[in-house]
Formats: sequence, C-alpha cells, structure tokens
Amino acid sequence: MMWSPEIALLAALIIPVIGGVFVGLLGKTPNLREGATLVASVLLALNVAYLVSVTGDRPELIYEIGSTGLAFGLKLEPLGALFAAVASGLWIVNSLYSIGYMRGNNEKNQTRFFVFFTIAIAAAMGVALSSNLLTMFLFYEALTLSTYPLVAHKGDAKSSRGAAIYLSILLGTSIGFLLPAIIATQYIAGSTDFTVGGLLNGEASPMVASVLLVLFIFGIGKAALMPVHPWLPNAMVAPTPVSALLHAVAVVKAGVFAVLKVSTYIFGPELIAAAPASDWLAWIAALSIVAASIIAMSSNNLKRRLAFSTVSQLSYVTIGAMIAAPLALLGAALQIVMHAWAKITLFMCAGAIYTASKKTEISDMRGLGRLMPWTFGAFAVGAFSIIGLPPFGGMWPKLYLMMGAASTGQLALIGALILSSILNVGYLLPIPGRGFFDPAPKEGLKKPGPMLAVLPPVITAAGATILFFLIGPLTDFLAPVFGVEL
Amino acid sequence: MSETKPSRKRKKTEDEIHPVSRLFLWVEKPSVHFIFLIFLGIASFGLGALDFLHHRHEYVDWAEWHGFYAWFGFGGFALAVLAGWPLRKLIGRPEDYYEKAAGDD
Amino acid sequence: MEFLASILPAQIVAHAPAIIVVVPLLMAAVSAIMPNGKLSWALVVISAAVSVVLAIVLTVDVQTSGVISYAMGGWAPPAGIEFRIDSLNAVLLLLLTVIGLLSAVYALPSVAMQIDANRQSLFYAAFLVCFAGLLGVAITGDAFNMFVFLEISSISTYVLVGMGAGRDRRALTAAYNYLILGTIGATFFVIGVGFLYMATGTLNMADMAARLPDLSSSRVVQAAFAFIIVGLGLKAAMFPLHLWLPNAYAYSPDFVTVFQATTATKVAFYTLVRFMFDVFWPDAAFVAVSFFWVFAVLGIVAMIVVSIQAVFQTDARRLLAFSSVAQAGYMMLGLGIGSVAGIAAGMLHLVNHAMMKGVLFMALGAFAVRFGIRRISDLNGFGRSMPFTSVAFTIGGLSLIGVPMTVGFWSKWYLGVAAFENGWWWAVAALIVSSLIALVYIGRMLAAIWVAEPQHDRDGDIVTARAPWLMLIPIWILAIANVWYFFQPEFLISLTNAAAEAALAGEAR
Amino acid sequence: MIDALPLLSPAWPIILGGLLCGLIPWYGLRKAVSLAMPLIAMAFWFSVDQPGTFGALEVAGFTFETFRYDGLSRVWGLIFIIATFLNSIYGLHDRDRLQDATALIYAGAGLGAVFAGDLLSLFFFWELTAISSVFLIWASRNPAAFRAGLRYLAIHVLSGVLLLAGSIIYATNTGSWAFNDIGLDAPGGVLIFLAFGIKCAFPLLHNWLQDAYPKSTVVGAVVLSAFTTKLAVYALARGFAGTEMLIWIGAIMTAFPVFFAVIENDLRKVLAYSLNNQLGFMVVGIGVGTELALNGAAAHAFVHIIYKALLFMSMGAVLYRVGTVKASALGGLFKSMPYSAFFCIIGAASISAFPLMSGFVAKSLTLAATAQEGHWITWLVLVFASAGVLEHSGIKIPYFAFFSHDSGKRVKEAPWNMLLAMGIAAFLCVFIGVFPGYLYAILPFEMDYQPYTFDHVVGQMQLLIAAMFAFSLLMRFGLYPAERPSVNLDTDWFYRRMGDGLFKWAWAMGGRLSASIQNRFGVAGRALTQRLFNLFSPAGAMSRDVPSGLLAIWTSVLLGLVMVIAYVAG
Repeated sequence: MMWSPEIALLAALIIPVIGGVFVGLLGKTPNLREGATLVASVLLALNVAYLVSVTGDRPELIYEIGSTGLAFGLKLEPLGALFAAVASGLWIVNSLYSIGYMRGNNEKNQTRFFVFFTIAIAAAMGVALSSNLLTMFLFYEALTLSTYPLVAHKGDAKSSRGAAIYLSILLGTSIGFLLPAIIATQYIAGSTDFTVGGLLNGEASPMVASVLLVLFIFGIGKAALMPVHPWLPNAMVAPTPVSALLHAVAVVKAGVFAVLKVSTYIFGPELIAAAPASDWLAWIAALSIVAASIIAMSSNNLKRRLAFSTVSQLSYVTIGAMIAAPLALLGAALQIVMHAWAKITLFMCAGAIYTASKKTEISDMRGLGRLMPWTFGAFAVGAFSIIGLPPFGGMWPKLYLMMGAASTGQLALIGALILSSILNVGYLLPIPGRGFFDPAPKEGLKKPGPMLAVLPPVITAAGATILFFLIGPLTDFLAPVFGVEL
Repeated sequence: MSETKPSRKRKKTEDEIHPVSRLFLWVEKPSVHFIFLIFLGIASFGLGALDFLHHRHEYVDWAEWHGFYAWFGFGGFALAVLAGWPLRKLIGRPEDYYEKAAGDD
Repeated sequence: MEFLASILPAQIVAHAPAIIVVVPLLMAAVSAIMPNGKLSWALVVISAAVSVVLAIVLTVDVQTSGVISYAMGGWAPPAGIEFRIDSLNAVLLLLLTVIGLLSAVYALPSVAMQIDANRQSLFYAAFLVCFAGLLGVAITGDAFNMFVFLEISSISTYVLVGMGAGRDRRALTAAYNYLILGTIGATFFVIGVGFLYMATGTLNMADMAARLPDLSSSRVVQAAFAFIIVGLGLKAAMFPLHLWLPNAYAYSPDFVTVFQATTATKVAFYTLVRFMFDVFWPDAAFVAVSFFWVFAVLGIVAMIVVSIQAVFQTDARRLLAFSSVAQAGYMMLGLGIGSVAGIAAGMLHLVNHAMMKGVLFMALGAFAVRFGIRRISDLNGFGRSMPFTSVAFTIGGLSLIGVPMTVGFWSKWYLGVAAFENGWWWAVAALIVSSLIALVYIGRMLAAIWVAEPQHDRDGDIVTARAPWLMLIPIWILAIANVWYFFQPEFLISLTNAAAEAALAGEAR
Repeated sequence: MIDALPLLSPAWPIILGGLLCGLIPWYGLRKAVSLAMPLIAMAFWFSVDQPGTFGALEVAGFTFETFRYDGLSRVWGLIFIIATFLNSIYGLHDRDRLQDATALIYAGAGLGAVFAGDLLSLFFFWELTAISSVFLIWASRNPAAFRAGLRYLAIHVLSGVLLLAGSIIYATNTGSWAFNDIGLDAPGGVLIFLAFGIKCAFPLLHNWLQDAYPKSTVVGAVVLSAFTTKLAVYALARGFAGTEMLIWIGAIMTAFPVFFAVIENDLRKVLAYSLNNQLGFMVVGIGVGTELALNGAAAHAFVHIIYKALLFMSMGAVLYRVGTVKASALGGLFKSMPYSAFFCIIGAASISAFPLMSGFVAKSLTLAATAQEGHWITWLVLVFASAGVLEHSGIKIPYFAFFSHDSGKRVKEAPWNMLLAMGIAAFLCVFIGVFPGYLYAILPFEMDYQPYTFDHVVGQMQLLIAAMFAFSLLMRFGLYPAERPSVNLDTDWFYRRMGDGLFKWAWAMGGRLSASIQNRFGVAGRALTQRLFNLFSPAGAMSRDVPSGLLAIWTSVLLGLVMVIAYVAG
C-alpha cells in the first residue's frame, strides 16, 4: 500500500496546513475557500481513520536533535488515535457549521478565521500524535498561539481583553509550570518519551512525583482545572464555531488529553497512586466540578454557562487520571470522547440560536424551542449526555470513573460525581425545557436559522446517542492501554 | 391542557344534566343524606353486634374484641379527619405560596 | 571550514591572529579618508569578511591543534605580548566576526539615513576601530594589552553612540554617561591589573595564572580580584551597574545598537570568564565564593528585576536594551554555576543571545528606516505593513522567550539542566519567572505588531513597505539561524562545550 | 441459565413503539402503534413458559441480562403491560406526539427494569424511566409544571446515580453485577436502598410525587401513576426482601399521607398522597418478607396499578372536561359525567378494599402476613391506614368531585376512549375481587389463601361501614374541614423554599465567586501592575535616568561588597 502508517502520521499534520494554505490563497472566492476547508477536513478524517486502523502497528517517526538527548517524535497509540479521531471527525461537522455561522452572522475576516482554524487543527493533531513531552509541548503551544487570533476575532475591546487573558493564562501556566516539569522529567528520567507503564515509575520518588504531578496538572492550563480555568470563560468572546470546536474539543481536549497521557505514560498508575499529591489533586478536581457547576448555574449568558460546564466536565478527566485505577483512566479517556460530542452539540446549538435570533441570554430563550425544534432537541440530547443518562454516550465515562473510584475506595469522589449529575440537570435542562415548554415569544424570528447552522448540531447529537451503543468497540480499542481486562 | 370554560349560564344548567344522571338526582336530597346516615349507624352497630354471635379469629388477639374493627374504624377515621383542623393551621398556605416566590432558574 | 584554511596561504594562516586585528585597524584609517560613505562601507564589509575568514581559520586551527599562542612582533611571552587563542575565545572571535559582517552588511541603509553624509566615512572608521578593539580584547593573552584594546573599543563606541545626536540629542548625554562609567570600569580594571602585576610581576595572563595559586591568601590579589570583577562587570552591564546601557542603546544610531547589543557586552562577559577561570584560581576561596554571591545572585536579580523594568518601557529599543541586561543575567548565572555545564550554558546563551537580539534590533532598525518608529505603540499593525521583517522579529522574540523550535530554548534548557545538576532548583524557578516576564514584554511588542490595527493611508489601504534587501538579508540569516540551530544544535553545543572545557582547563594548569 | 431461546423482553416492542411514535407524524398510525405494541409485548410475555434469563447482551465487558423471567418479575411484567394498554386507550383522544412517544418509552423502560437481570441493565432502564416520564409532566406546558418536572427529574436522576454508585460499589466488592438479594449490609447496599427509596417515595423522600404528578397532563398522571413507584417496589422486593427497616418505613408511609390527604384541595394530589399510602402497604409486605407477605406486596402492586389508574383516569376526565380538579371548585359532577362517576366509585371501593373488590383480596394478604409475624404495632397502623384510605380515596375523591354541593358546572361526559379505559379497569377491579384465584396463580410464591372468610369479611365491613358512619356524622355536624383553595407544606418546602433560598444563595455566591475570582485576579493584577509601573516605568524609581555620579557611587559600593566577600572568604 502506498499510504504507509508513517506517511499518514506526517500527513495528519500536513493536511490541515496545506488546507490552510489553500484557504488563504482562495480567500477571494468564499465558495472555493470553504471547499478547501471541507476537502481538507474530509481528507484528514480519512487519514485519521486509516491511522486508527493501523494503531496496532504503533508506527513512529523520531527526529533526534543532535546530541542534546531531546527528540521530536510522532507515535501512534490508542489514546492519541482516539483524540485525533474525535478532533478530525468533529472538524468536518464543525466546518459545515462554521460556514453556516460565519455567513449567517456576516463575520468579517473570514479568510483569516479559516486559516487559523486549520492551523489549530494541525496543532491538535500534533498534540494527539506526539511521542514525547517535548513534542507535545510544542504543539500545545502552537495550539495556544494559533487559536489566539480566533479568540480575538471580533477585534473589539472586549474580545481583545478576553484573548489577552486567554493567552496569558495558557502561555503562563505552560511556560511557568509545564515546561519546568518537562525539564525536570528529562533530567530525572533522561528522556521525555511516553512510555507504557510510566516513564518516571521507578525513577522518581513519590514526593518528587508529587511535585511534578502538581506542576503538570496546573501547567496544562488547557485542562482548566480550577484555579487556572478563567481563560476558558474568557475565550467565549470568540465566534461560536471556535467555542464549539476549540473550546469543546480541540483545545480543552488537548488539555485533558495531555493530562491523561502524562498520567498514563509519564507517571503510570502505580506512581500516581503512590504520590500523595494525587489525592489532593483529585479533590481539587472534585471541588472544581462542583464550583464550576454552581457558577454555571448562576450564569445567564448561554456560552458562559457552557464554558463553566466545560470546566466542570474537564475535571472528570483529571479525577480519572488522579484516581489512576485502570478503570478510572478508561473512564477519563471515554470522557474525552463523549464530552466532546455532547459539548460541541451544545455550543453549536448556542451558535445556531444566536444566528437565528441574536439572543445570547438564557432568559431570552424561552419558548424558542417551538420555533427551532431541531436545535433545541439537539441541545436536549447533548444535555442528557452530559448529565450522563442512558442511552447517551455520557453515561459510560461516569460509569467507569465511578468503578475506578470504587476500586480504589475513594467513595467520596463518587459523591462528587453524583452531585455533579444533579447540578447538571439544574443548569442544562432548563434551557431546552423552557425552550420547548414555555410559550413561544410573540415576536421575533420566523425561520429557524440557516440550514448549515442547524444541521451540524443535530448530527453531533445523533453521534452522542450512537456512541452509547458503540461503547464495545471503544473499550476494546482502549482497554489494552490501561490494562483493563474486560 | 385544554381549558374548557365551564358554562356559567344558570338557566340552562338543569337542561344539561346527563340523561343517565337524571335517574340519580335523588342522592342530592337532604332527606336521603339523613336516611343514609341512619342506615350507616345501624349497619355499624349491626356489624359490630355480629361479633357477639360469631367469634372472629384473628392473629392479634385483642382484635378479637367485640366490634374491634368498628370502633377502630370509627375512631381512626374521626382522628384522621379531625386532625385536619390543626394540621391545616400548621401547614396550610395560600395557593400562590410557591409560585409567587418562585424565581427563574 | 577546513577547506577555507587549506586554500589560504600558509603565511597568512600563521599570522592570522595578528592580521585579524590589524586589518580592521588599518582599514579604519583608510576608511576615514574615503570621500563618501558607500566606499567606507565597502571597506567595512571587506574587512569584516576577511576577519570572518580568519576567525574560521583560527577556530579550525584551535580545534585541530589546540591552543594557539602567537607572539606579537616575535617577542616571546611573557615578556612580549601574546595573542592566545583557545576554544573559549575562538567561539567569541567567530561570533564577533560573523555578527560584525552581518551588521556591516546591514549598516548601509540605516547609516545612510541616520548619519550626515559628510560624517559617514568617519562613522565607519570609528566602527572599524571599535571592531578591531573588540577582536583585540578577545584574542589577547596579555592583561594590560587587554585594557588597551578595551579602551580602544570603548572610546570608539562613545563616539559611535554620540553620533546618534543627529537624530536625538539625548544621545549626547547617553554617550557622556557611558563615557564616565566606561572609564570608571576601565580604571577599575587597570587598577586590578596593576595590583596583579604588583603581586606576580607579570602581565601575561597565562603567566599570572601559573603564579597566582601560591598567592591566594594575598590581600593584594584579593583586591585585584575585586577591582577586576567590578570593572569588567560594569562593562558587561552586570546588575546593578547596567544603567548606562539602556540609554546608550536607545539613542545611538540603529546600526550601532545592533552591533553593541550583539558584541560589546559579550566580549566583556568573555573577559570575566577568562579572569575567573584562567587568571584567578577558581579553587581559591574568594573566587569560589564570588561564583555564588556575586554572579549567581546578581545574575538572578538581573534576570527578574531588569526584566520587569523592560516590561514597562515605552521605547522599543530601551525595552530591548533592558532585556539585554536581563539576558546578561542568564550568562552571569551560567558563570555563577561554575561547572562545565554552567559555563557552556552561559557561553551558549552568549551566542544565542547575539543571534536573537541581532534579529530584534535589526528588525527594529528596519522598521525605523521605513517608518521612523521609536515607541512600542508605533509598531501597531506592522505584521501587515512589513510582514517579512515582522515575521523575523517574531522569530527573534520567540527565541528570546525560549520557545522550542528556536535556539533560545536551548539556552534555557542547558542553563536549567546545569542549575539542576547543581541542585539549584531556585535558579530554575528564577529562570522560568524571568522567561514569563520576557513573554510579557515580548508579547507586548508582538501584540502591537500582529493584533493592533495597522496604519492606514488616506484611501484606507494599509500602508505597506519592505525593508531594503541589505537589511532584510542579514535579518533573515539571523532569523533562520535562530530556528536552524534549534534543529541542528550540534555545532553550537560542541563549540560552547569546548569553550567551557577550555575555560576550566585553566584550572588544571 | 437458558440462553438458547431467542426470547425478547416485552420492553423492546414498547420502547420501539415509543420511538416510532416520536417519528410518526400521523395521529392515527401513532395510536395504532400505541395500541398494538402492548399487545405484542403481551404475546412476548406469554411466549415464555418457564423461568429463565434471556436476551443477554455482551457489551464492553458487561453482560446485560435484559430479560429475566421469574416469579417476581412476571407479575410486574404482566401488570405493566396491561397498564400500558389501558393507558394507550385512555390517551387515544390525545394528539400530543411527545406524550405518545414518551408514555410508551416510559412504560417500556419500566418493563425493561422489571425484567433486568443485572444491576447495570436495571440502572439503564431506571434512568430511562426518569428521562422519559418527565416529559409527561412538562407536556402540561406551563411554568409551574416545568419547574416541578425539573425537580422531579433532578430527584430521579439522583436516584439513578445513587443506584449506579451503589451498584458499582457492590459489584466492585462482590464481583457480581447480578441483581438479586442485596441487603443493607452489602457494600453499596445503603446507596442502592436509598436509590430505590427515592423512587418508592419513602417518607421524607416522597414529595417529588405529590409535587409532580398533579402538575402532569391528563394522560400523563395516569401513566405516571402506574410505573415508577411500582418499579421501585419491585426492586425492593428483589433486593431487600425481609429488611426489618422497611416495615417501619412502610408503616409510616401508610399513615402520614392520610393526614395530608384530608386537607388537600387538589384531588389529583390527594391521589398522589393515596399512592404513597398504598405503597406503604407493599413496603411493609416486603419488609415482613415471608412468602405470604411478598405475595401480598406483589398482589397489591398488581391491583393497585389498576385501581389507582382508574382513579387517576376519572380525575383526568374531570380535569379534561372541567379544567380543574380543585375540590373547592368541583361538586355535583355526577349530573354531567355519570359514567365517570360510576367508574370512579368502583375504583374508590376497590382501593378501600370492599369485599368483592380487588383491593380486598390483595390487601388482606399483607395484613395477614404482618399479623402472622407478630408485628402488631405495624398491623395496627395498617388498619388505621385502611380507614384512612377510605377517607381520602374511597370517599373524598368521588364525593367532592361528583357529589357534595353542586358547583353548577355542566360539562360533557368524558370521551368514549376514556370511558372505555375506565370501564376495562373497573371490570378488572371487580373481576379480580370476585375471582382472586387468577391473580393468586401468578404470584411469586405458591400459597393457599382464602380471602373470603366470614371473619375477614365481617371485620372489614365493620371497619369500612363504621368509618363511613363517622364521615356522615362529621359532615352532618360540620366537623369535616371544608375544602378550600390552599397549598399545604410538605417536605418539598425544604427544597422549594429553603432549597430555593439555598439555590438563590448559591446562585448569588456563584456569581460573586466567579466575579470575584476574576476581579480579585484583576484587582490584584492591576495593583501589582500599578506598583511595578510606579517602580519600573521609565519615570519610575528604578528606571529613571540617573546621573553618572550616582552610578559611580554604586560601582564603588559594589566594589566594596566584592572586596568584603573576597576578604571574608579569603
């Protein structure tokens, strides 16, 4: 076969970039430009699908940097393949949606928008496929930088401020904590490669591991563990497609993915269990879940509410990583997938509502569901999935996380997850509920908005449902990573 | 919920009575009520009196007292109903108690 | 590189240490009498190119056959003046000459704009004198001779800075301040050398080094040490003796800033290393203590405090000038660590910093040529006005922050590793804090360049311009070098490791 | 376990029917589906001739046993299917696609839960009942119903996740997901118990029921009354039979709603309290845990579903025609709705356990078992509660709706489909009352019990007639608390008032928290920036251009310092 796994690895990075170049070149003719985005997204998804199919081969590409002991590398393993698949799959849907949204709202600088979008996707692919911390760090930073113009897209004072907070927190934490942690890892272990069983396992004492763990967890600011979360709500000044893909999928998922990967491959379950900090971090994550939910509940702005909901949901992954039992890690990995599909649905619905009605405040959305049934229906499905109800995908991560917590006896964390479900009901369901069951607004919109803004959330909502039934293949794919015996 | 507005026209109310119901209009008569009361009283005592003729077997022996169920039923019922007075004082609230206060979530 | 050495006549190779200094000096004289600036400029470029070739030759020579000792005028050391080249100063020579050549190429448009036509020849002459002086400092093995070259370079620099007065009168005060301080520094240095001569009876540095271990308890030697350290520290803009520097950088002609920022303080730093390791005896208690209490402490304070100073500057060049002082702190820290790894990291940063600051100052100069900018707010929207220069500037900025994929990352990496090996985790913390502050001040400029609205002309179009090729080429050479040496760091690392080993080899003598 | 037979749980056709109804825009076809599917399910139920576990699915390492047919589950399965069918008939007039769909999914989920052989399947269907049933409340489409629905859902989701958490802890510690006897002492047992308890409306956990059911739609209340709580009873019977604590819980459950029901004005809410009271009987039966007691619980659940549905149907019919079920606004409706009134009386008599009515043959099992085991205090409470049932369900419901003083409201009789459904239900009430053998035959345990003994009938008649006499007397002397519009506090006060306050507090705190996090960062950041600016800006103390003299002094100072260092060290 012409297409070798190694080529596909590189192609995953290059396809979006080339797409971006074409998008930039075709900026004058919007239809062709969007065509380029779509073609790139489809090609990328095909490529990633191929990668997923050859994950078993563990292809890798390593570039050693001289005698420095450092290297750049790409390597395919199930977690990364999973993240790549999620990001690339949702990119297609989101591209459609972006077109509908950007045109529906007559946004300016659309070419710049789409170009940086492709770069961000490339960076996300890089994070997914990197084989060591250094490479991951690099793409992580690239992701931050490439999304900065997207966050600041509107160009007014508010968005500049939000973008500045976005950038300063993400760069600050990554350089301030993550980089030192990587340096220390390199120093201690002599490499930063992701290693099955944990690179530092056996190399670092639990105390040292604790310090490193704290640095890693807070250094990966994209995981938005409180108190390094404020970038996320502030990033909501971005156009909704950005919020949808990047702040529901690519960026935040890159964050929690990194957390998961670091805890799985750098520390390894044994070391995390031995490190005293992991308990505290799990507690911080649990508090994060609850506090963010409460803040979400008190936000009347829909995107802000969703942002805090994201903060809350991301902490699930952190909890899973800190419990570090195989089942908990599996749950954390599943949470990346399931939450991505559900949350992107919610964000896209928020954008579709905005596109159709220019409404951003939840209290203004009563009865809108009667006029936009598909959008609100999709929102409801997404909400159910986030709450973790069957038959929606969001149930599984919760199940596995709880099983993980039960297996290590951390029952109080189960309590946090339970509380979270209830709070989720409280802040998510009123939106579609009031949309459908309150009287329709007397004046206002006639049409449910552009097709391209309405269809994508419906697709992802369907996806969130289908994923519930696809759990078997997913766990088969992931279980070996964590040593889960099914 | 379909809000069917009840017809308020007094005149026609008698005409609208369901044909079957016309056969049972007697139940509204106060005298019937009284007769019913008397009948129930007699029936209660009668049923209680049956215990003198026939010994009921029960798992709980004091339930075998004569007229146990009658006394207990009467007393229990009265207790439940009469307790309603203080209970209503205690927990009764205007109908819009919750809705008035309920904010938006 | 061996190829270069092989095609040159053996005679030239043999006398390369002398020629490399003499050529610029002679050319300076010729340049001064040239009728116009262009011709002088050509001479400058030629002599810089020659010096590059010679520096390469010398470097290769050092790598293949060890330390070169060249007796000036044939009088053998210690009586005569010795030019002595080992791996430590070979790096420096290479850096000086390459940067010299690049900035020489870069100079023409900038100088044409900022210096009166009738003084351009003199300006270039002064530059050549300065260049020669710096090369001399780097190459000489004689302490007093070092003082002489130091003063040659310094005095010509005062002149160069003062020539900025054509554009901004504050250049005169800056030059004056620099003159006073520079002279104090030189005086301290020469006093220290005097003391050493008193104690050892020799001016040859290698000779001193051989005699000093026996004199480590001598108060005279200790006093000499203090004078030399402070004197050279002042020249190297060691915190808190750096306050002459920002103005000198900010108000001098752009080209001078580029050259100074990339070379002058580096040479002073080299002399510090030279004296700490190859003249004084590092095991002597007073030297050992000063590694930590002088260099590490002051270096770290500089890394943080001066970085903060940089954050609040409004003048773009002043900002970068403060940044330079802060970056000098990194080198001081490397020196303070005192191990091979530390010195190597310091030297690596020395080279890297020249590359990154070179790009940054050159790009600012290019902006200035086209738009006459001074303040950071003047940079608004340059990303679209001057995209090529802006990209290079960005690369330089990222490198300064230490982002991976730029060479600045290696500086911090090795410095961090060296500090870790010493158990100095707090130094690593300081390194990171300083990087974060660097992120802020570079971020301010990058935000202005990339995010703020560009200038618009009357039609509402964005005003665009391209820097002159003569500027753009050196800028991009350095910018590419910043990235290239991240991926191919072998060359730099081997050079600086050799340098560090050479420095510590002095110990063994 | 027999795994060869490709037998399917009756839940599937019904859930499928629900999904189809959600997609079918044509009213007629939808109704056809909603009638056909329960019949198919019934066929599925009959197709199994021996106990066993069927329809096991292997997913992600879990085994989902979707169809466990045994003595306990088949009773509940059958009555759930019957109830589904009745509900479908009752809802024939209704054109709300949402309700058609969710009612079926809900019923199917209830069936699925009953037939679930493992805890995960149970959880799956458990949650499914919650999220499908809430739409029956929301479908009233008014803000009060919406809020009540949200509260309902939150509580049921809580129940679901508690079940999940308990099951996980149970399975982690015992290694088995099987849903059999669990007991409070098992790891996670308390959580599971609590989960069941919430759904079963244990005292203090009960109020979601009185809060939500009266606010649901006409059809919705009927549907809701059948499944949720009875499913919980089933789960308790399966997992916690013989748990002593249940006896006391059940006893309290039977007694306290009696008092609340007396003063309640909303007749559907009265029925909700009555539901609670009835559940108490079943819970006591489970707590007693003997074969007879469990049979009693099962039989009671079976007949209760029918007569409670019948009562809700009649009140639904009133609501449908009159627009309200407030006792204070009703009265004299027998003049307009005689058939409904008749069926309502049948239901009332049935729930009051008049002989020859279904309630009699079921309730006596529980009472007998309780007394047999010597729980005489409980037994006494149950007897009192029986009188109470008569009060609120037997008399209050039909009396205040259909008789009492004439409100003057004249409406049409209920639609034919409602009457048909009520008729069938009423027929079943009487049929079971007269021929209890058919019911007894499908109970979980074989037994030899004769409800119609002279002693038993006389005792029961004494109780009922004397209670009715008391009613007449109290009415006569004006001692019966008049119906008047009001809301009565119950435990929902805690979350609707106190919780509302808490929520508002949390809301405010959340807002403040987030604002202050950002402000604090902002203020601190600004303060720091300002201070640094004052120090380091070009005009600031640290960056001002200093005269060279000062620098010279600095240089000397440093020289001095280095000398000192060298001196000290050297």
